[in-house]
Amino acid sequence: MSPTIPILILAIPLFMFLLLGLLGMKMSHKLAGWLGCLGMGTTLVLAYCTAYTYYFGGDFVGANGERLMSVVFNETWLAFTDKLVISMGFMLDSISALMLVVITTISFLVHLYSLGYMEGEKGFQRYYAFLSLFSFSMLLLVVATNIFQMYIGWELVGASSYLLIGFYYTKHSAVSASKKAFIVTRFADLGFLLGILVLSFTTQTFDFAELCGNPTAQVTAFAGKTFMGCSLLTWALILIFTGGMGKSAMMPLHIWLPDAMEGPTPVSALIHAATMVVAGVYLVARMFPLYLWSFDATTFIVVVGAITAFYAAMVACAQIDIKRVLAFSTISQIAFMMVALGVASEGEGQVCHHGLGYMASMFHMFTHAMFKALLFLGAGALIHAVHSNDYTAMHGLRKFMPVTHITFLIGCLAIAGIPPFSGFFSKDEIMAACYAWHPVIGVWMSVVAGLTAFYMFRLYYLIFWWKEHKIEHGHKPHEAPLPMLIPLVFLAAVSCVAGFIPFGHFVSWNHLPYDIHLDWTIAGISVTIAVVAIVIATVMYRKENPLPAKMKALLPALWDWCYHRFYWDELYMFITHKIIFNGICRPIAWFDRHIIDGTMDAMATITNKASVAIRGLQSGQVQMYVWVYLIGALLLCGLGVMAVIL
Amino acid sequence: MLFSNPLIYFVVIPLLMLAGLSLCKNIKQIRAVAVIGSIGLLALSTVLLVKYLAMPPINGDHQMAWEGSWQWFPQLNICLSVGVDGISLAMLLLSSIIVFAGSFASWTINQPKEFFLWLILLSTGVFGFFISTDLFTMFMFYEVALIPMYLLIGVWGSGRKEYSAMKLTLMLMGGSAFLMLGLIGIYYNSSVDGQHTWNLLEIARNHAITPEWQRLLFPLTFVGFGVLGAMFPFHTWSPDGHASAPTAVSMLHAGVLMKLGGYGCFRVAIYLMPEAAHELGWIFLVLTGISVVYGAFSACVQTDLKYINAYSSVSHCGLVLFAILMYNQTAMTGAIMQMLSHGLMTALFFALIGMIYGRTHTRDIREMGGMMQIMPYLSVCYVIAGMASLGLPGLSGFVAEMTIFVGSFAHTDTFHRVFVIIACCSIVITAVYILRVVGKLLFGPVHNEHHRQLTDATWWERLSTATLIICVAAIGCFPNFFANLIKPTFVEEIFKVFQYNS
Amino acid sequence: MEITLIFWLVPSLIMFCCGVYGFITRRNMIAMLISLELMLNSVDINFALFNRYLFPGQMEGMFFSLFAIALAAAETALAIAIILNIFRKVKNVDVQGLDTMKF
Amino acid sequence: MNSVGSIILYAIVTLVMVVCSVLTVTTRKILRAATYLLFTLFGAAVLYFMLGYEFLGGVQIAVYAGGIVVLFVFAILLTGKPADNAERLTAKSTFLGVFAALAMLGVGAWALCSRVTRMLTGAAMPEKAQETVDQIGEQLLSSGHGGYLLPFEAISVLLLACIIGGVVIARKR
Repeated sequence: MSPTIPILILAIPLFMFLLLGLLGMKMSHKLAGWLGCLGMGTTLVLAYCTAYTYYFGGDFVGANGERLMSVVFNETWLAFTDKLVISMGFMLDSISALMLVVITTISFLVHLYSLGYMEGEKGFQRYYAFLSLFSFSMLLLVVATNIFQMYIGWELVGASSYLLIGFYYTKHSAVSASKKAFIVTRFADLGFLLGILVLSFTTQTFDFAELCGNPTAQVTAFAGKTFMGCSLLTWALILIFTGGMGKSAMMPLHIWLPDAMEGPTPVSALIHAATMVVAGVYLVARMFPLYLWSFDATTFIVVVGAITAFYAAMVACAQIDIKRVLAFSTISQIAFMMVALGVASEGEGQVCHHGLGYMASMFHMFTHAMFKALLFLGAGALIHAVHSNDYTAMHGLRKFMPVTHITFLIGCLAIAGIPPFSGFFSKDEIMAACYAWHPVIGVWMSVVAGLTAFYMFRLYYLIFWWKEHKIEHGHKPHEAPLPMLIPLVFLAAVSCVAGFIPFGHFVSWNHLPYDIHLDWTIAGISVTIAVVAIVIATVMYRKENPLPAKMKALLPALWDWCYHRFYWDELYMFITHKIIFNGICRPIAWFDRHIIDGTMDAMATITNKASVAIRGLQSGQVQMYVWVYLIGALLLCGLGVMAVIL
Repeated sequence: MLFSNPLIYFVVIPLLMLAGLSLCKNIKQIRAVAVIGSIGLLALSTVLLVKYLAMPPINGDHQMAWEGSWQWFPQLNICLSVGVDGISLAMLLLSSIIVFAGSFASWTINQPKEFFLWLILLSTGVFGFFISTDLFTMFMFYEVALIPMYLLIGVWGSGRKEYSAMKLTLMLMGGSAFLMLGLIGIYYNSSVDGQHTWNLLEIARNHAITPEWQRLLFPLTFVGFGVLGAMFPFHTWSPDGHASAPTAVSMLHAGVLMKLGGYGCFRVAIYLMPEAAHELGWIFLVLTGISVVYGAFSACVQTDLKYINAYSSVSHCGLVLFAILMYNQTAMTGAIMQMLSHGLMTALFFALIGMIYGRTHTRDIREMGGMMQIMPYLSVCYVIAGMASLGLPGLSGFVAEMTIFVGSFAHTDTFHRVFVIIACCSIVITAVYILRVVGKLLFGPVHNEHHRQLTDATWWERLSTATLIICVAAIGCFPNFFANLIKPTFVEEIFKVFQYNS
Repeated sequence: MEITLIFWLVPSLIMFCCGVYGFITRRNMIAMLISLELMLNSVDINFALFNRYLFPGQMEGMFFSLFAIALAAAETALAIAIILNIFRKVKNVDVQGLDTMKF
Repeated sequence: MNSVGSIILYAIVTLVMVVCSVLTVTTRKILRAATYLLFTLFGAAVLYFMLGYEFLGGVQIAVYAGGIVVLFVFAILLTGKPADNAERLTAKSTFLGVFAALAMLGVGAWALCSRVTRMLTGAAMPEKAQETVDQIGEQLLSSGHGGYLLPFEAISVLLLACIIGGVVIARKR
């Protein structure tokens, strides 16, 4: 494959960023917006071409029918040593092609959607510039040929996420949310970096082709190396996973994601639902051949994922800000993907249940991107209509916004796992993989799936049903403009049909095509649970009734903890402010000012004092000097006498 | 011939500028002299860089180029010896860029004639230092660079300027007292046959300093240069000094002068005394490791913009010395890259802080806010500088830090690697204090309504900052060019050290 | 009776001691200067004497005295200029009160 | 053996010198002190004549007696009322002064005594051809052995500096 198109895929968004960033202020809003859309549209077309060529072109199928990993181009960017080289390249394989499609699709839709949603906002051009920067960084991340390129993309998406969350920079909450997002993910990136250091130090390579193409050789390089009772490989992989935990908002590094909803809603759809937050999943999937060799690491992933999934689902049940509900739902769904990846491994290089989890995870990543983007964009349309994030301000909007209503419902059904919507298929594969790995995890995840259906329909009813508010001064909620509706309808359509894609043919852990078989027992259980959950939600929230209040009264503590997100934010505040800020930074600053600097000043003071003391001898009185002179002369004479006498 | 050596012009041009300045009558002429001179220096260093890269490497390595030596005090073998390799060239380029940007940053200074006289004298010292290969001449230029700082801060500074100027000068002088001892010690141990020499390259070739002497002289030289490199616990001149210094002086001081410390540690302490560096390196590793984290933590709670940046410099410069002490090629390349990177971005920071201070007349972040709405250009530049500082890929900080970390982690000793992990933590803390400042200073609502009347950057300020940003981005986007420029020249030098490493 | 060196040296010594006494006890700057002249003069005398008695073939002592006289003249002129200046400032020539120039 | 005349002359000169110097430092009237100084200086000049250093004696009279003392007198007249008595010395300062003088005297006397035999037995003033002004001038301006050109020039520069210094310092602003 010629490198022209791949280079263009990366270059166009970067160019758009520079163009809009440097000259955007001179352009009109319309021009900037359409330029952004045009750039992203071109990228979309090119990415689709590339993905099509990859999956259907036939050039990338190996002798056994497996899909090949192909490095389209790879240029040295920075050579540390002969072996440790950071290259900038473009790697095409089944998951990166998939991600190309997902990223460009969602990104283009968001570009389009923003034309309507962001209309008239101050800094419209800047917004498009940042979107382009984000698209570039995310594409750079997914097509990385080596782990350091991925890290670079990783940092860049973090920065663009920072800029976009803080888009409304005059708002305190947005500024602190962006800061929080950046710092938390930075902390996670530290783990990632250390993981890279350990990994590259041992294997002497950054290259994915070498790391994942030949995992046994790398595992041999790690053989026998342990650190604090755990093998070094496990350490490296867990550290790398830490990076993924940060970006993908796993417990306990999830706290930034709900706050990140301060950003404009399309941004939440793009970055904090569909693309960037699944980077952690992508990372683990990318390194999957290595993760297969460390059962400890994959177990760690499963445990973290399972806890996060449950936690986020619980919390989502008690939020009133619709974007936060969606954010927690995102956390929970990403945790699903993580668990799925974890349960695909059985350690020692063996996969569990034909590596179904890997495929399922990628499948869910794909479907989730679509329906979660749909939900977020729907939420955006609602917010656009009522100018508030709280469902308390909404109620009964189905009459005013029919399109949004239907598409949102489709999204809810998809995420709840009701056939034939896409979520059903992907989630079912995950369930099958979980049950195959360990029944406990299977049951656990089923419960989480039930919770998911419950909170989504709670949200749905609270927004669209109930009795509408009185309309004041003609502020009638209105349906969104066309540029916003097109993405909604498109994504809804995709969410309806995406489940029927034979996904196993495109993505599997060993790149061999694989046929998906629905396990009807598990599917039946899942659907039943989902339906029951929806029914409960319907009973409780279909109309305004005292049931929710009763439930709340029944378990006040639980509700409180869920409402306050289990006080994680408070804990973090305590750690950062009380311990790190007041316990470390301030004492250090004090120490520096008073001890270190004090020592220096004390030396100066002593010198000064001493010189003042000596200066007193120079009284300026001539007669005094004469006396001193005389005494000196006498002493000298005395010495002379002594010398003569002795 | 003296004047046929192009390196001499790094000293001659500033001297000509001094002469030109003394003839100037008004501010226009002064600006013209400063701008023309700094463009001349910039052009000279660029041309030399291009020529250097075009030179055919000998045995696969680039050698010292344009070597020359003229005796000026025969009784003590003191020569004006010059010669550059990739590292010194990179430093010269850095210095000329910062002098160029600094001239524009001090476009409207009071008493411009005197100011530029001292500033250019200072840069004479800096350039002289980087081209010298004779220890004594090097030391002489080092002193030339230090002294004008006192007046520049004392006269044109702000805040507690007398105190800061005195403190800075005295501490650096204290450092150079150590250094002087160390250098004299090196001189008297420089050769086996009693023919002492000050020439760096000869001393390295002779390799005659016995390990016992090295153990004595290495700490002296390392601390001597380390004071200028803001090594813990000799860093306290930096916050006060930078806080009081005028913009261009802060830029030049943090951007170039602090690099003299790192460069000296590398060129003199490590290069000439590898055995002692290997033996005693751990002490300084601990100190520099502390600098890295300590500076970052201190920066988190400062409220004065310049203090924040000064502590951040302590942290970043600590990383330079830290990497030097790892004595392996990648880490040392990283150290030099970090010098370049830190030089540029800290100069950018100080330039911006100076410009903001010039408008708001306060540097306290608690008294400012929402600058993004008032002066968007400066604010965007500040964000870029901040991003460079916290190591965003595509800007210089990232490549330098990563090179250091990857290189340092390759050290075989666990003790060293544990310290690398500790140093890595600084990237998080850096993010904390940078974002704290950016959040408080630039974002949020406008804190003081009077600030709404303030204007955005003027053309000279734009030129000054844009130059620096372009350089920061250039290093960040094409790091391999710089890495190769720096790297080959000290492969052979390092190999000597390597023997002690394995 | 022979007038040997010692006969001259003793009065010179007395003169010097008078100078010391005057210099220490007097507080008027001009008086101190006068005492100083006494001391200087006694030293001059000694130079000339030693030259004449011990090294008659040379003239070093005499020249020394000659230069010392020239120096004394210069010094006195300058000192008096300073005294006058101080007097103009503080209307006093008392050394005790003159510590404004200290430090 | 000195002639009686010269012994008498010696007695007079020493007497004048000693008495006048004592009076110089003890009198309470400053103008008198200057006058006594003048006599002391004359005594010294006579001494130089007796030693055969006529030129030196001449210089002593011209510069010291003629120049310096006149300067003193001017200064005295300019700075105060010459008739005023200086305040009485306190016992303490007298004691200190006397102590210092005696200490000096002791030191000097000890120095003399330690060489006393040589001083006493030393030959009388050797007879020698008188130094002519020619010789003095030649030596003063020669740069060879025993030449004093350098100190001469130094002194002249110093005097010049003094003149300028004196003018600058005493100048009215």
